[in-house]
Amino acid sequence: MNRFTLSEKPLFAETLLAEAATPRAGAYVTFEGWVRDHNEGREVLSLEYEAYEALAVKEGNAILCEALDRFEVLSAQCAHRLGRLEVGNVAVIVAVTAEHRDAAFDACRYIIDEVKARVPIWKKEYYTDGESEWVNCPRCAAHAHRHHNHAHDHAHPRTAR
Amino acid sequence: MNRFTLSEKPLFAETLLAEAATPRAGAYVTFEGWVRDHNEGREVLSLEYEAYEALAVKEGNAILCEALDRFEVLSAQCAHRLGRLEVGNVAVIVAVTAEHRDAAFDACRYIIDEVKARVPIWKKEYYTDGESEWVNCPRCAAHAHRHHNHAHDHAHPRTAR
Amino acid sequence: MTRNVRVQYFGILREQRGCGEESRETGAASPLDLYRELAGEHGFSLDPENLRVAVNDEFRDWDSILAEGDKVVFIPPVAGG
Amino acid sequence: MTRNVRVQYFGILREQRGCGEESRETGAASPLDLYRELAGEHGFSLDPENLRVAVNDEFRDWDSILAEGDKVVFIPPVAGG
Repeated sequence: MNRFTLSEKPLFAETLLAEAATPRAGAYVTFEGWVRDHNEGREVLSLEYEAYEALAVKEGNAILCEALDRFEVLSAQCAHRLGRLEVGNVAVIVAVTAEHRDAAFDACRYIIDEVKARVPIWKKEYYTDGESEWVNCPRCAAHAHRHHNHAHDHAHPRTAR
Repeated sequence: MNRFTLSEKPLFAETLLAEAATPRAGAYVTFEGWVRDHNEGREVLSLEYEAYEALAVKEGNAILCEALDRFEVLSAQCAHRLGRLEVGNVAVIVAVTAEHRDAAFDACRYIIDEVKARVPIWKKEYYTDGESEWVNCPRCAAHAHRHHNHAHDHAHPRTAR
Repeated sequence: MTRNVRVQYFGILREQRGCGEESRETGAASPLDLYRELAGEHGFSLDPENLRVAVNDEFRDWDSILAEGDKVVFIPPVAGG
Repeated sequence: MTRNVRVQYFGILREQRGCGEESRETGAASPLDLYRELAGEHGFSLDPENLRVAVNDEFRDWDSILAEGDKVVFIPPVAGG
């Protein structure tokens, strides 16, 4: 089972849990991205997500399919928030079930890495000093580019683990 | 913040979420262990957890402290269920917050691996054929032993990733 | 030869363009030619090598051929999650 | 020299012993001696090398010295999570 969704309304992990539950699953791993009160040394007040919705849903579902394909998982879902968010709000949730925890952790990690790198969603941060800025991560941009040029190379450069 | 708890009552991730939330956190990773309908090729009907409570809480909290010490995380919690559980019930929840997802994933994984290997909790499985058995994982037993003999070697042999 | 294309803008490109969408008669044969034409006109700050491009809601090569009625979207570095 | 100790049993050891706790006057000096004494008496199936031992709610070496009033727990392979 896979499903990538975009939502203007607050996200709750319970929503994904209902779809994920199956008697075969022994492991359920979730990742939530929360709006932090700081980024790159600046104090964040709020932020705004904007998506190219048609392609974001398509690419998001492609990532979930890849995860189902590569890892021994039973379900993989991702929900991403759009619009204005405050500090502490949930920006994204990834939820994965598997028989065993190895696959659940690996797939959850894969999905959030790929979503951040490839799904056409943009973030504008609003700072406490009144300024605002479109945020982009050069590493992700480089990754997306590589992915684009070499469609069969999905490896993602992880930061130090 | 760290807290290891044992509970005779059903576990809900929302309970841990309330303690975990902080404006500094950008990543929230949870692991849930669910009762599967099968194990080692046998059909599971239900199971029973029993703990040496005083030492389980002590060892569980020690593991959470180790996680806070080794990884750049803001909070680490674990709740473990005791008593009779049915298929689909939540047996254990680990919840970790961090500024960044690398540390949150690594710490969550560390905690569940160590809890399974070291915390004095026992599981009896009841099968659909009417039999029952105390389950133990030889790999975990070997790990616990090694941990005991070499207090400074916490490395855990992970299964193929 | 010219063709009509529809261009959608998101994020920083939408702000630099001052609108989210435009229709355009263009002589550009490829998305790359089209982006250069638009960047010259509107002063877009991003280099094509920092962008990706989608045509009709599919990622597309920069040097593919544009057709009449295509919807073209230039994709700045993404920042979801 | 003998001492009084309290022994608690969990899991498979509790089932094999048929009770969760007992008090005992023993000549065993260490947890290992005590376990051998009990295993001989009750037919415990587990070898000490597959167990750990705790004294007064702390993990303890098998060859440490038992004291009067100690609470001893033999810990079968754990299976939480």
